[in-house]
Amino acid sequence: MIRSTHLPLMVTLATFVLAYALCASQYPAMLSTRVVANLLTDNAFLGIVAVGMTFVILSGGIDLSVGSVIAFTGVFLAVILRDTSIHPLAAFALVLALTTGFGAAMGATIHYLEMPPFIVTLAGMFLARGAAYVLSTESVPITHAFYDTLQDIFWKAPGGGRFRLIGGLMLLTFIAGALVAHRTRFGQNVYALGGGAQTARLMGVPLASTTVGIYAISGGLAGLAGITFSLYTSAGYSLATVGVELDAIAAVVIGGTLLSGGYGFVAGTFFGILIMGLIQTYIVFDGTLSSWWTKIVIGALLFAFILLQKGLTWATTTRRKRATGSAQPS
Amino acid sequence: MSASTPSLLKRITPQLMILAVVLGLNLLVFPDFLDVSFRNGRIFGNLVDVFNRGAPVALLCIGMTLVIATRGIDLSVGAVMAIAGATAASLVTEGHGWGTALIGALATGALCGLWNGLLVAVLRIQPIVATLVLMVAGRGIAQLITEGTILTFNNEGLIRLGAGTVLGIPTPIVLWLGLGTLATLAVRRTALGMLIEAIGVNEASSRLAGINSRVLLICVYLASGLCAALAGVIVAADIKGADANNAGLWLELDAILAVVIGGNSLLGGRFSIVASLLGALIIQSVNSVILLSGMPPEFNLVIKALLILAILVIQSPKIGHLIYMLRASGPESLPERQRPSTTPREDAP
Amino acid sequence: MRHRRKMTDQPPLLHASGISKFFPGAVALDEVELKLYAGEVHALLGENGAGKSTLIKCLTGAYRRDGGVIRLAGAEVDPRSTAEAQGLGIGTVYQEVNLLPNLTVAENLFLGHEPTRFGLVDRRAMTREARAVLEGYGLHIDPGEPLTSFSVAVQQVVAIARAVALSGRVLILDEPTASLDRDEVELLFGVIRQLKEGGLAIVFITHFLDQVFEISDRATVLRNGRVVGERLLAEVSRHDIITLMLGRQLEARVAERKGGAPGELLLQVNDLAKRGMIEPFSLNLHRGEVVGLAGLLGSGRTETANLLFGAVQADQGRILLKGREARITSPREAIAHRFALCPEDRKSQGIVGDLSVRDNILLALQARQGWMRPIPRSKVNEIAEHYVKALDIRLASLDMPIRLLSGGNQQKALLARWLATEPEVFILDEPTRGIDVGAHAEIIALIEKLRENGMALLVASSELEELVAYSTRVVVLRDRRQLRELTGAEITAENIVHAIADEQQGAA
Amino acid sequence: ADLTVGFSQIGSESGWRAAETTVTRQEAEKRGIDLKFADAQQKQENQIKAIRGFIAQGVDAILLAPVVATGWDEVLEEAADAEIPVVLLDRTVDASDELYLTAVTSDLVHEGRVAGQWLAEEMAGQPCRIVELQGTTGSSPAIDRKKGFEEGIAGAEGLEIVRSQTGDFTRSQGKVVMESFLKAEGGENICALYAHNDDMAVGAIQAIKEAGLKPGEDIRIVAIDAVPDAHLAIANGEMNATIELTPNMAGPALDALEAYLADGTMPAKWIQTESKLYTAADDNQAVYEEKKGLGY
Ligand SMILES: Nc1ncnc2c1ncn2[C@@H]1O[C@H](COP(=O)(O)OP(=O)(O)OP(=O)(O)O)[C@@H](O)[C@H]1O
Ligand SMILES: Nc1ncnc2c1ncn2[C@@H]1O[C@H](COP(=O)(O)OP(=O)(O)OP(=O)(O)O)[C@@H](O)[C@H]1O
Ligand SMILES: [Mg+2]
Ligand SMILES: [Mg+2]
Repeated sequence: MIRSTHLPLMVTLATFVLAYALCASQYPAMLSTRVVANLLTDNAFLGIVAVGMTFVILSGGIDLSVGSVIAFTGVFLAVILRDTSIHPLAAFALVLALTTGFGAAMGATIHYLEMPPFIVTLAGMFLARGAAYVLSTESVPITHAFYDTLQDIFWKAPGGGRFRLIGGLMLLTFIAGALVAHRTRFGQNVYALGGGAQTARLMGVPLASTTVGIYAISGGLAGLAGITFSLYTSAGYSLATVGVELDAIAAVVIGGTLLSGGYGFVAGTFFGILIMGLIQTYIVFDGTLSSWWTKIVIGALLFAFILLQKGLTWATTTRRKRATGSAQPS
Repeated sequence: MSASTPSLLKRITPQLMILAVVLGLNLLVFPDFLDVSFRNGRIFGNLVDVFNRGAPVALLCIGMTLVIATRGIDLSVGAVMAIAGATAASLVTEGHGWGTALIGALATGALCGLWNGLLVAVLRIQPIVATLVLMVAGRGIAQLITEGTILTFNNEGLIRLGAGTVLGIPTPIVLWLGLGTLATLAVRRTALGMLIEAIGVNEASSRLAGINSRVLLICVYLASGLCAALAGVIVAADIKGADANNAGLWLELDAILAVVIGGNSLLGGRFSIVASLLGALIIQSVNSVILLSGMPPEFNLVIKALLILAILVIQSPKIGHLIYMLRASGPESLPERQRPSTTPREDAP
Repeated sequence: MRHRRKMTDQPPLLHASGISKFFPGAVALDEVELKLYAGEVHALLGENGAGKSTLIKCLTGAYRRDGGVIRLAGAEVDPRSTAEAQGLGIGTVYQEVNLLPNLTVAENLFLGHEPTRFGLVDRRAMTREARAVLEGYGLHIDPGEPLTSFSVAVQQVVAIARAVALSGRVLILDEPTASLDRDEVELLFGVIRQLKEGGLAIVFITHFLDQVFEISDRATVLRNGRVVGERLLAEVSRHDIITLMLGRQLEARVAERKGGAPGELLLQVNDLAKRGMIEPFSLNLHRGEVVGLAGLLGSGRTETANLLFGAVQADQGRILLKGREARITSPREAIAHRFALCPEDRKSQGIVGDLSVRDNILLALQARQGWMRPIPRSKVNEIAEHYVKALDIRLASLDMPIRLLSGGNQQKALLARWLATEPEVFILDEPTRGIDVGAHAEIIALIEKLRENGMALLVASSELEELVAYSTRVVVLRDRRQLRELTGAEITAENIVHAIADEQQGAA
Repeated sequence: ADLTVGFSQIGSESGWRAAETTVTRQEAEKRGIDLKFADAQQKQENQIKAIRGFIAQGVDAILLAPVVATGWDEVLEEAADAEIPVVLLDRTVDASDELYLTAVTSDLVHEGRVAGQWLAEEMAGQPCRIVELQGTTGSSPAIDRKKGFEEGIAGAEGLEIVRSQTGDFTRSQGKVVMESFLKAEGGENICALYAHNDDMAVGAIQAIKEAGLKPGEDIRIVAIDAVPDAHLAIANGEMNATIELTPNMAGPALDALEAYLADGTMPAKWIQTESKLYTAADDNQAVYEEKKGLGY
């Protein structure tokens, strides 16, 4: 059943399909499996972190620390795998616990000290990147055999596209994220928080555990994205993924989630990620844009998407309002 | 509406205290910190540097305070700085005078602000997204103007704006103090401040009460654009060149931080420009501690993060409340029953 | 009767004693005692700001109380959050609708106790059950739609249904009927009676004394945060209760006939309309006239008011002001033409919560003067203090944020805001919603006085008695259409009801 | 048909980088090569995306100016798989050298060493308190140029780095940090400044002037890159030395590529560009005029 509430999702999906068709009509090579596989592989870490960001934004918050947490995770893994003989899986568990705890701590600060998320996570952003610097300023390669094993897992599609493990991991994260958001009590509480914290409190939503949980998820997924990124680059680098939080926010917003909280879908974020990836692929295929025009075009496309979404939503909601104008008790 | 002096003083006490503590830290790592001498026709010293180097963020946070008071945010100010600097530089290298360059830069800043304002007030796009567009594209526009190079210039008039002095005081200090005073007077001696606060708290109510919220919102973003443009000119003049790639990079975050350290709520409403300016000084003092301490640069961010975290935690309403409670239960405490037991936020229906 | 006395012999189901609550500069509750018995409806009465809502919030963990003990079925309990209170079987409808606009009706209804299957929320079952529950309240709506697609009344019913579902032992209703129509009130009372039979203890807060006497067994009366009495309602009169609440007699006002001839013609509205919202609407308004807008919920009264004030833009029709065409496309322009509108939804459209009471009162006047000409401080204080006194607004200080005032006092402050602009055409949308009996009488008197001074008023209200009391003419609306006009002696509650009902029959 | 070459550039974070882009475009044009340009905005992930995009497009060769040394194995393997030769510009990578055709780079450590040795010679045994303006923390030029400089002055008695802080490779940070150095140490106690790039040095020169000292005389200044403004400063006597990092990496790279594609000539694995030292002895004014048009 398609409901009016699913509208933004439909809009995003339609936008993506339309944009892809346009790109493909100009560069037929964009239809190759390589491009499809690249969209998944290259955006895997961004997708994973955007799932966490979706939760945060649905609750009306924001998490600026994720880019730094990804960098920290990479450096941490690289350093620990270089300096100790610990198995990567154990290191993964350790770093996930660390980043989840970091997120939870930020959530607790936000809730108990009543500080705005923007600022708390901004401090978190400085802190995580600072910690990465302290661990190592140089980029540290990861040479563990287990990494090679993981990296060699891929399915080579006809046409040369390689569907890699991390792309699959992203898809799994999205599925899990969607389940948690739409089919659990915690997910309902997240939406409730986004609808209005005070009202949610009066309705009996446990604000503390929900807030802490949301930021813990975001932190944990940033950790997972960090692991993904380290698999992607086989290295840890403290200057990596600067500004990724803004990319993630943009993807979430393009995916139809309202920054003010309460409205949106995890699946929408998936298409938001794909749209952003598509923009970049298109620019590479074009190959004539100078550095500055690249920035301007990205900004302009971002604006175009927002405008398109705004227009479609506006057009359909005014119609809907008229249609259901008189829902009266009988 | 127009805050009287004692209430203003009460409002900015926490910021003053924190500033004093951070300056104290500076003194700790560098005992001659407070020395001010007169050299080369200008006052000279670390304290002067704090005021001078704090100028860009201070200028930005004047506009940012107003934007945040309307429950908005302006992420584009860093990019606008770059655009304005590039405009000024390209105008003087084309042979125009510094006055034209300044006006040109301010006009571009105003244009950027107008663009943001239209997106927010007319198209009703959420501020953070609306200004993200210009944040992403703006630096590209600036580079388009300079063609990716650092556009250097020798126009004495323009350089004086960034590196010159007025009566021995570096021009940037004069500019931000002047503009800060002007802005404070403009919002507090007129009804502007209250009207801005009103649309920040409840725009629907304000519109029904007859406030032209659309125009006011546009004006606020316009002001932010102008402040950013001025900051951009100063930064360019300071290094005698427009560095489109780096001018104002990530400075929007510092400006927002300054506003929050100034005790203003990101949810809009009551605001104080003076407190924000103190916030900018606090941030610059933190930077100064880092520079003077001589620690290796890889610790810069950790130190900054921890100091800022400490400042914010101290300022958090919850902690303030706790301190109030502790003091209340001290020897000369109020009678048991008069203790407030909820912070205002909890009491919102 | 004997039945009830016997009940009192049992220990109370919920016994709160010595409940105190202090706010900076105010004692909201002072050692309040409340006894609730199983199977009774207990009315909590008091003037605006007496502390009723605060007491409820303290009992249900929304506020931390500063003192006092709560016993539930003999055992001491201390709910620290509303979730805990719900866990104890206390379901609450707080004042103003407290539901989440971004969720669907079903989600609102089941938030926190969603039906699950294999650990996952079972959305299908949720929608199904929600539909069944709401049908029990006479609501035949699609629970999968967002809450905001429905009117305030529907939302209020959803809130009640939610509280009922959560209340195993105690149900608390804080002004649930403020935005309900008579029919829905009847439905609600039916539900309350059923629950009472089932042994629930029910707290009912309202300013409608008729409803109090209709449904409640007992009443506790608060004044200035203290309990001034507990009465069996069967044993007291309406008059006694009012005297107890106000601490003084309410002079019975002589219902003087508002005969005074209307003054010059001020406003002519010709076929003003907006598609999908309101059908063409015409009206002549003279000085010294009060035109009442009557109708059922959703009949379009609020829309008419908003249209006139320019808060929504008309797509057809003209407005003539003193014979000259006036273009009104925004509240600003309306205010410039000396219009004023006191909106229905004071929380989201009226108050500016974080600003001080003083700023709130002066807001419209200042906005009209323009930002360049600030009103001098002394004048500001003079105006604010004048209205605080004239309207008897209860506050700790003019500097306190207006959101901290009780609901009724917020309403008065809003009236003050518009009176300060000295309007010629004053549109009031539900001016007495949530206002206590004393203030109610005062506001009616105020409307009367404004009319006598030559103001033209347009008042939309769901309270027929009130409309009858002050209107010189009544326009009846239905289905967003102007039906007919009643004048002079025609204006009685029965006639209005008939006007609506007749047409309904005609239409059916 | 014509050759299509993809060029994954780091970004446009500095004047030098812009010049490299300009020169690369010029060199490609000269040879009639269709250059596909992708700006990665300082992000490695964008560079990887760009390379994958080039592969999907089926370009004939790829030029890569890697933002960081690590993390290229996987994508380079994919390129090798698709039989697209990759040439690295201005930095090598930590990957098997079978994965790329050749690397055209300068030696960052060597540059630092030249700077250090120059200063050691200049001081001729006198003690010297040096302040250092580092590049962006964590970037490989910052790390290597620091290392090289320390090696360069290691033998010299009395040469000592007393303060070292990052100036983020930018003029304005260079100026700000230099100001704090001047105050923290006292201008008269600083004998030399070593900056990891010329932009920071140019900013620092202004700070020194504002403090009432003479850059180039009171404080010796050596930096790296040899951007036009540095030549100008040397010509004006405000700076003492700079080491050239040529923006023309693409010329040798494209030569090697063309040779390889024509008849399979394997170039050397490392084509090192010259790190030429410029001092007041050179005709800096002339070099300045020459370089001005390159888009620095
Ligand atoms: N957070 C607060 N700070 C200060 N005073 C408060 C606060 N909350 C409520 N009050 C005051 O407490 C008193 C009781 O308010 P309450 O809302 O309980 O009244 P009420 O009886 O429900 O009135 P109404 O009938 O208008 O709803 C009021 O005078 C109000 O101004
Ligand atoms: N923007 C809108 N567009 C279309 N219909 C609307 C809009 N706003 C409200 N409505 C519908 O118009 C109807 C009339 O609204 P409303 O209930 O406010 O009328 P009313 O007569 O003022 O009733 P009351 O004041 O008693 O609630 C409602 O059914 C509502 O759903
Ligand atoms: Mg109440
Ligand atoms: Mg209404």
